[in-house]
Amino acid sequence: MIMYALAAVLFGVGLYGLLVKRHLLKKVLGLLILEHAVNLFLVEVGYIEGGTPPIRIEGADAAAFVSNAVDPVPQALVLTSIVIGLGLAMLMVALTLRIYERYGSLDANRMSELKG
Amino acid sequence: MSDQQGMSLIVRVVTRWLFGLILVFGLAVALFGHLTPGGGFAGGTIVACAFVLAILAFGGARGPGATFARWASSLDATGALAFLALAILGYTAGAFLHQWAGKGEAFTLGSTPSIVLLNLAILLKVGAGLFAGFIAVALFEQTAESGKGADA
Amino acid sequence: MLDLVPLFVLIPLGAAFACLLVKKRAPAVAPWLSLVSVVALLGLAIAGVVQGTSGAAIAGGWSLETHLGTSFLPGIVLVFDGLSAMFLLLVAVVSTAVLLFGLRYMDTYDGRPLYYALLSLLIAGMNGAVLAGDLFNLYVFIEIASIASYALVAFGTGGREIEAAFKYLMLGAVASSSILLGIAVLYASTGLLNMADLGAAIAAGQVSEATLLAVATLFLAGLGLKAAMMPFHAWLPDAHPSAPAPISAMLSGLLIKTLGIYALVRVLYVVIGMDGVLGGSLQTLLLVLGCLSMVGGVLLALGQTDLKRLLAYSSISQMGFVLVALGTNTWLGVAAGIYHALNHALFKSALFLSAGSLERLTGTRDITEMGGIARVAPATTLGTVGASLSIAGVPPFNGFWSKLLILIALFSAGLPVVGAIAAATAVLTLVTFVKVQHKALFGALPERLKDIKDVPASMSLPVVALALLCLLGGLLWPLGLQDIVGDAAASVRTDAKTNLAPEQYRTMVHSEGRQP
Amino acid sequence: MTKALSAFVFCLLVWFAVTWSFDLAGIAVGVVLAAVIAYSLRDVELEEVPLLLMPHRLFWALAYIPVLFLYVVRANVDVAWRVLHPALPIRPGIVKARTSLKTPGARVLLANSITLTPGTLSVDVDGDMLYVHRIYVPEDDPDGATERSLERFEGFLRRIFE
Repeated sequence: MIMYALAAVLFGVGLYGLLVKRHLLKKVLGLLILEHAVNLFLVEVGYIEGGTPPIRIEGADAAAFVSNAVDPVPQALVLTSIVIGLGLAMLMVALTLRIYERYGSLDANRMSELKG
Repeated sequence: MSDQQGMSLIVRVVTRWLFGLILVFGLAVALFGHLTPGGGFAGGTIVACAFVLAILAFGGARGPGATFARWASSLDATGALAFLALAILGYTAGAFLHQWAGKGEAFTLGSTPSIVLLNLAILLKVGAGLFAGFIAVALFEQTAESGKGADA
Repeated sequence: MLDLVPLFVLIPLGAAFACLLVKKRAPAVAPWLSLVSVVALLGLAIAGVVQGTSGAAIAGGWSLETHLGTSFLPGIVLVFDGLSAMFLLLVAVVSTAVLLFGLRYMDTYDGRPLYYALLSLLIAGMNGAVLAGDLFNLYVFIEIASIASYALVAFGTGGREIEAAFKYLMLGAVASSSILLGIAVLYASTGLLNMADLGAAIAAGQVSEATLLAVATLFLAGLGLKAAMMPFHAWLPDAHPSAPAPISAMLSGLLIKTLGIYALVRVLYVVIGMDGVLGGSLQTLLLVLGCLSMVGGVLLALGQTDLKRLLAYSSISQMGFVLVALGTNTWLGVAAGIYHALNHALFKSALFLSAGSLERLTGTRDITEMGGIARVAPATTLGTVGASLSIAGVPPFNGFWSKLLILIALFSAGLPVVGAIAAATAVLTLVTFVKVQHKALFGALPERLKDIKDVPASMSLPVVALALLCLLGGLLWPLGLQDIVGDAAASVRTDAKTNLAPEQYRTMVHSEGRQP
Repeated sequence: MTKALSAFVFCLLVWFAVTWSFDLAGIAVGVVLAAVIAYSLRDVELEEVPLLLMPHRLFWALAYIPVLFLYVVRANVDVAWRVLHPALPIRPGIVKARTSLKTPGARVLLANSITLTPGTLSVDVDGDMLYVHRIYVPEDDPDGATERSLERFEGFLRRIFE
């Protein structure tokens, strides 16, 4: 339960950074934290207290393996979602760099070309 | 980046020693991805790290990092196309992405050749893609370029 | 045919990476690579619609024998039914037009192979999202298309473009996280990802009402943002006009429909179930948000003088029409909504392309500075007028039929107030586009525009072709098109109580020998 | 050539250590990988002795490990004594020491050995000069004292690398 709370707290921290902070890099970091909060939640979904890794060792007992192994599906999902997050992060950093090149500042309030 | 001579002697010598180790480890993680934790993505990340280390240590003008930097973008696309080609080869065994290359002895490198090949394609894609992304961000290159790193 | 379904994703994906491969050595090949891939998609999609096949294709099919005695096929389930086929065809048609238009329009931009690569990636993502049979693949393909679209919005690399892309990216990423969270919650409570299995589990009451409410909220927020539903619309009027014109047409014409409307239809009707415990409140929510989008979008559009911005706001308004149609929860409503989404894709992409032509001709996007273009650019004008008549709902065009159907669906579902709002919005849309015509195309030609020539044929032809398709869609509607759209709608919703559509969907997916 | 061969052998050893796969496929893949990596390092101009191909140097390298361990333990005790002493007899500072070692590998290993030993930390290597931070710098002739204390490492390193 406490782990789920951790994911929720991280989600809140990310959302706070994204919405409240004016510095663009802080917004980017907020978004990354938010994404990883979701990833953390997904991992926890498949977690079994005291479970074994979902890798079958040669000659292991099949029934015990099935009941003890941690659910591998969320792990696969998280891996995919991390890859997506990576691409997103790269794009975000590249965009942030471009904004810095153009305005010499990363303050969201100085970006003035789009109003309304 | 090309005018830099790299970092101090200690970093260069240690990189010289470690580069092979990291690279072999990354490739092993990718090649044995069907048997142990790991796979193309994890291996590709490690391989990309090895090359990032090389380019930081030796500078952009020489060493394996510089060579790889020239080819990264093409290799990235090649890896993706190789994956798609392997997936299409699945049609020869019945359907898309089927296991066309047969099966070997269990728990060895050759137990499922098609997965090993797919892992290799992903390794190429992720390794080159990540490295290309690193270079793009480091060099302030075309912004839109890094958008392609997402589909690995 | 079903074996070939993965090709819908594979071909554009291959084209994208082939474009990257030739980026340095033979950049001139890239446009042809994408064009060939899109034409191939068009052929496949037409074949799919004509044959009327439906079923599930499983990519992978690595037969596994579990040690508990059952065998099952892990793999990516791609579902190809009437609704998917409809959207695949739409994606292929609009992308072909957009690519043709871009051949000459993109001349002024740098890094063109990259543009073709990203465009192909966008197409791959949209096709994948339309075909995905499980929620997680839906999410992955939504993300692929979204990331390609973020990069494309920033393609001009001007300050305005990059700001718009940054804003779009931030909001889009939060929406994606919300979708993923919804998937995670559903997985936590059922252990399933396949949409058909999930729908069965939810219909059987395996998920508590509170959980379902949370999931529905997360999906509505995430997919609603992708569909530019009114409280989540803030990114669209910045992002769509900032992209190069062909991309604006792609985003406004296709992206908000495949990622927004299509995904919303699948999730709400097949997974969560509009007849289930939450049906009533979801219906109300869709109607309220739809009305808000309709009215708000058109009022904001009325005040705009920037042509592309005006079109962007009008997209929000038209999405509102689709949402209220979906909110009726009847077969007629769904059919009308899907038909309107298809029509909107045709005329809105035509309008965005012609806005690109006008911008190229006059050097401005401000409609008050244009005027009399009809005299110097007849082909562009023809296409623009056709598309405008269609969006305004003038009788022989397809926009008329779909709006009429939406009104009929609303009134017959006992929602006269919503119907009245929709009718009023339709009138306001007419006013908006009459204003555009009046200011931009007709009236006095300003002195500085006396000498301009019409855009090259490769730019005016796609616009005219799309406008012609709008007319054709309207004329063919009574003569058979209604059956095809009706079938598409029937893949998620029928009115016959004995044979509910979501169950058909489940049967179809499960008939492939796949055990949940 | 010997340099490349050394890299090849090293990579192959790492490959077998990581994968522990001695069937035909495993060996073949390992050999190919090691060859490619050794080739890719060809234009990195660093003087280096093909350590793995010379048994006597390998012997000294292995012998160096316990010796270094001994020095590290001794230095640990020394630092612990200084920390626990009520008067806190520390006198930190950076000193400059000339090393007689010639090859880059030997210099780097020397610098790293110094860093590994508690109480001393190599800050930089510049040519044949080492900049070392010490926890207690002797008052008379600090550089000379440091150079003398380096000599105990240098003997081994010279046998390994030169």
